[in-house]
Amino acid sequence: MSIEKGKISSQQLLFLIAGFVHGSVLLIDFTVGITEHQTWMVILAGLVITVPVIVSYVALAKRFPGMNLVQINDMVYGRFLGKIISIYYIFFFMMTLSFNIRDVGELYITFLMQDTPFIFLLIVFTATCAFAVAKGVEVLARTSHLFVVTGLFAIISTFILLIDQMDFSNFLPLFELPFIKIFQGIHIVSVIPFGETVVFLMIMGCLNKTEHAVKNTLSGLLVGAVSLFIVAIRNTAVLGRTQTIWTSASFQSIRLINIGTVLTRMDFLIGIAQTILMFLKCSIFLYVTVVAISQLFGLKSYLPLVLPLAGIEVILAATVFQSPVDHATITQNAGIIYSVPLIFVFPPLSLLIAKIRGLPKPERGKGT
Amino acid sequence: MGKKMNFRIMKLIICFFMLPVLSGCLGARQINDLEIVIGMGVDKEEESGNVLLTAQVVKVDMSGGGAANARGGGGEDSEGYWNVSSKGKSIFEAVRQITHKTGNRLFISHNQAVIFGNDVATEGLQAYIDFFLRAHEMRPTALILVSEKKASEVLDAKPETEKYPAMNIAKLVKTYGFTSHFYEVNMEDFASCMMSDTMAPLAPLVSIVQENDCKEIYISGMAAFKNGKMVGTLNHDEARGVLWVLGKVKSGVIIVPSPNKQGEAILEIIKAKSKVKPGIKDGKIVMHIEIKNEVSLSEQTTTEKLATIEALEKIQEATSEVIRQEVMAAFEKSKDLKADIFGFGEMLHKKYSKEWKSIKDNWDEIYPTIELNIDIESKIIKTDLLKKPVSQNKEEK
Amino acid sequence: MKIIRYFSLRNKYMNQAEPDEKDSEPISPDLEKNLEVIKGILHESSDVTIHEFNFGPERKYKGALIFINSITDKEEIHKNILQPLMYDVLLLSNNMDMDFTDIDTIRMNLISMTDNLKVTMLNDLLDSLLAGAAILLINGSREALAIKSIKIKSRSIEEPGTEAVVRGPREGFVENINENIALIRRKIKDTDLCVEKFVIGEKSKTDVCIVYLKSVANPKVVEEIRTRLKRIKTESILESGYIEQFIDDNPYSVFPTVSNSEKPDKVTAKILEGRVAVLVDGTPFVLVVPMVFIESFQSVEDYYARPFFASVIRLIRFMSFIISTLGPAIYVALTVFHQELIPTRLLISIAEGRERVPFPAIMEAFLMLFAFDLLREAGVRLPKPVGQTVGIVGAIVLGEASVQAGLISPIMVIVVSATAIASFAVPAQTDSGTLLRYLYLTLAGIAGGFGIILGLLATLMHLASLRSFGTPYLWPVVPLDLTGLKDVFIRMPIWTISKRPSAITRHDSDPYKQSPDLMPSPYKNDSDDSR
Amino acid sequence: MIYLLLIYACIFIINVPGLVKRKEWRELAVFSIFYVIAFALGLMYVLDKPIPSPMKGLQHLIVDILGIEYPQG
Repeated sequence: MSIEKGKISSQQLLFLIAGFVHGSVLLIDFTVGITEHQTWMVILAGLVITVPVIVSYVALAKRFPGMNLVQINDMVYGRFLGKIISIYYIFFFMMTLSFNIRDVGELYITFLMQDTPFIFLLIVFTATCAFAVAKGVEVLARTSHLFVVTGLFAIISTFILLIDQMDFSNFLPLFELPFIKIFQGIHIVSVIPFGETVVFLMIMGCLNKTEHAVKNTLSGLLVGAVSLFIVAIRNTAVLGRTQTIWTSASFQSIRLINIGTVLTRMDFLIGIAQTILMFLKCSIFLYVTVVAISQLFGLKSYLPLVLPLAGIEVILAATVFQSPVDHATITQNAGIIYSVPLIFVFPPLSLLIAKIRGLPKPERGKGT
Repeated sequence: MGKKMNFRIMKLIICFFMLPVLSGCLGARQINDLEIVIGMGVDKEEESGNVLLTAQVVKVDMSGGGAANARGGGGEDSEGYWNVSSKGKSIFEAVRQITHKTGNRLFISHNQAVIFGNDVATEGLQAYIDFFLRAHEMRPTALILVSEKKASEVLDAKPETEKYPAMNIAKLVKTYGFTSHFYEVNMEDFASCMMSDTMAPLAPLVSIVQENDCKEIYISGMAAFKNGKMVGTLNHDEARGVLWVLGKVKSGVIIVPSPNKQGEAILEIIKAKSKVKPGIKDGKIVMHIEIKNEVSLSEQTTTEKLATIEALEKIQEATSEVIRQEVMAAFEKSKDLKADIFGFGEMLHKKYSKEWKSIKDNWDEIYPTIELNIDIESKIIKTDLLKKPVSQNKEEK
Repeated sequence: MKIIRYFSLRNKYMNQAEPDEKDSEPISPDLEKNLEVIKGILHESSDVTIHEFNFGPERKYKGALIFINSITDKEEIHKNILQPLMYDVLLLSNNMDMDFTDIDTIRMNLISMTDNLKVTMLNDLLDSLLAGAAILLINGSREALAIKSIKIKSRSIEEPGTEAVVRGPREGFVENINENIALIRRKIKDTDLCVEKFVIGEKSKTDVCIVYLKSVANPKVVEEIRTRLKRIKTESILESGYIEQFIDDNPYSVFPTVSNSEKPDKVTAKILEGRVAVLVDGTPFVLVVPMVFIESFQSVEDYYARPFFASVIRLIRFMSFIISTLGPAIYVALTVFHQELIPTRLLISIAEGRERVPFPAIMEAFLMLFAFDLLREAGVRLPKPVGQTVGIVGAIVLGEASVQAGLISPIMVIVVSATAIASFAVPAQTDSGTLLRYLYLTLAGIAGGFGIILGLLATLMHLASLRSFGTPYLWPVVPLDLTGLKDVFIRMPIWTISKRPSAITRHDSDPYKQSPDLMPSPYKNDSDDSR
Repeated sequence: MIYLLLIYACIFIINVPGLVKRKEWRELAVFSIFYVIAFALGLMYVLDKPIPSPMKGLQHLIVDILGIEYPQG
């Protein structure tokens, strides 16, 4: 008996995943600091690594139709151990949600609106996400294709506008960086944009038809990955060496658009597109956290928990880091290491155990 | 489930709209309390050694009411701008010091150009450029210029056709294509050149020409920098040599002696492309530079009939020769300035990254030993309206 | 205190049984007694005529005729009721021994009007009397005869005031419900067209009819409307607006989920698409349910004009809705929060314009918007000629004088007048447009561009969750139905739109309304003699 | 301070009457747990008390104790 009654079609799942991965278009700047002009390679490698993992997510969800992650954990790992793993997941959801909300705040604090108080931006943004979550996952799924279209339009239009300033020789010293940096880059990319799709294990429960869920999930992932790839190429081609010194490389390359006296100040429009995409991502994260917690406590509906959790997330986002530098360094080291087991180990493991124990047995299905 | 769901969402909506109202309008800045800065000049005070910053601020005239009469109003009493200046240990401190005079903070997002004084340039720009890259209001597409003497003088020169000097400077630089004796360098280009340890960034050089009582601005060439310090200047021809190599020549005039050596043929550059391929042959660095350009005969002072195939071919060789001289002049100048203004170092780095590790440390010694092999192919594509010159001497008719 | 009284009132009203019969005693055979009772109930109102007469052979039978002369057709009553009773009966051969005390014999042989029914209870008699029937009472019979002879002068069919059209039929609905149904019947001559009648309102007893095509309309929607109409227990229904608010899907939403129109061709087009029309007696405005957000951007004329022009006009309509809601908000956000986005020269001229304006930008915007709404309302309320002058004079004087006096900056006047013009382009959404305009302006004043974005996202989420009688409100765009998209942002040529809107029509009906290959092309007969 | 109280009063009004009317005691209990946590965090933030950031703890755990770390470029 899962909490979420809403049903989403697998095509909507495609757009949800594409919009979700789009959400972190500005975030690959983490890796730009480390893997200067080889970011595009790192993205491809990251994609290749996460594809099998995501296929395992879909297989797990298909094996337990109509059940979200917390219920699956309970069934596979038994009551006690399942609860602990679920709490670990919930911690991951809450932390990543606070990172994303903080990213939106930082985007506005450093680039667009400098002297508004930080906490005010977070409150208003989280309130909107809470409002969207209160409407239910169906509404988010139905409108997700609009978000994906805006995202793609923003990325492709900036790419075209910057073509004449692109100097493709910036890619040239191909394999120059030491392998440890490349490995860290791949690790970051495979966790932040792609690995976070582990949250969809919570949402895949309410798929009405699951026959080509795998195809849709992968194509959604592909759309997200292609847009990240385009942004990486654009940044490296336009900025070349100076890519590493800016806090956000893609934002800086957008500020360089200068065609005629009209199309010069595009950074605000791209900031808007970025906020819209982050809205989708944060709403999905908030929805997932709320459903996971209410499923853990065995509630009938997740609605009462939306606002208190939003309150917690706002304060968490405001206090988790002091500055963008703090944010970048910690996420690049501890942030991605602690989420490795969640993304790469537990889902395939529970799939394996489910296969061995031949779950889901109907009679023993005593999920909460 | 539906009924109370709606009711709860309704309350949620009210709460959502309640939130922002509580916090009032923070971070709002009305247009009137904005000091719109359109040009900045950075100088160094000799005695105290701290930074003298002059900011050209738009003076919104008080007559108000629509832009039409504003222009009229601006004419008679004083210019529409005001050069405010202040001192400080760093640029940011100087920017904030200005608020003692103007009352509200400088709004530097519309800054067209940053002009560095000669003393600041020679001392080294690292210390000064950081603010202009880091400030969130600063556009990376703002232009960088170096003034021969003091930057504040450049901002004071009152232009004839344009209302604000800074706008005038920006227009001068942006329309470099007509003569291509220098090229537009914005903040980001300058920063990327400064970052690479072998490249020598260039910036247009502004000088003031005193002509019958009023001062006029004149871009007299480019200034070359080596790790942030200005090491020398290039005149127009040398600067154009660099442009030929970088392929940034848009248009311009080439004066070539006519085949029979009495008078010249003047050609207009229509299009120019260049391709540079670095090569290392038995330890010696050779730069193959291939320049293709199209020119048109726009004037001739000789009376010779140039519109024949042989004459045109001879002129084409002569143009290639002139271009070669310009490029070699630029190369010679960069050799004695010991500054890699063409960016050969970066090209080598990209192509031969392994050998580059060894060359990189003693690049200053290796750079003069580089050998250029330039092949130029110029084509005369049209001779405009005239086929034959008006005054043709008798024997050749 | 108020809340408790509200709850007690609600409970009393909820569990009230069907309204009990007032005085439902039967009609007595004695004519005099009946007349006394009826006179008592009708308190001798002046427009009720009671005419007693004798009839039948040797005038021995006594009868009485009661009718309200203001709403009935007197000539018809005299010609078709009184005359046969009082005179023609004598022409019959007097040997016919008809028992004139039996109402049926009179109904069968004498009355020549068709629409009559026998009435036995007194309150039915009164109902039909008030509904415009003439009541015939016979001394000695327990039943009375109610003969429908209503005749109310109704307005002639004119061009509707609200929806003027350049091309297309000029006729509009009128107040009389029967004529409205006639207008629809004339356009859909199909046996499938069903008309169901309801009487709503204790006092007003207004006729409400729902009209739909049985083969196409979604039975669940029709059922839903019936239940909602039956649930309305109110005293009076004077205009379709009452019904609209009673059967609304989301009472708390700013956006209308029930569309109304005055043009028969628009309503018939919607009925043919599977929607249900609700006609209310006494108002030319017909409701059509379910409504989709895109409908307010589609005008009837789009389908009569050629596709390219119609598509451009529709895109302009979308643009104008965006300008009308976001115009002032974006201007305020740009000038107050994000000055770096404005090109330099424009920024300088705005600064010059705003030099002498005392208010902050958001106060200035509110003032101008309030003035504009005031002007629009004044223009509508005043009689036609004066209204227009108020509109024009107000706009010019207010705009110019306030700029001269330095209260408002010239650019703000331009922005607000552009918003004003834009808001007229989408008539169906003017009410929600105005509210949204104020909402976004507040958000822009508080959080600038960020506020506007979040406001837009919240509105999108609210719209996406709205449902109008089961159909998602943003139907072709949010649940993304590609065939439906043909007629949304642009209007594809009419021969390509071969399917009915899938979210509205019933699912088991044939989706095609015309054959898909109707591409018009010149007739190429094989004996083509083109040389 | 006033904003904090207003916001949390608003959250209280939105959820609690509905829960009480529908007699969902379990939901009410869980709601009040998180409500108190959120309110406490908000209070600490408004009164500028140092709120320990879990990420700092995690960083300390992973980098110092377990020693897994990428070389700082």
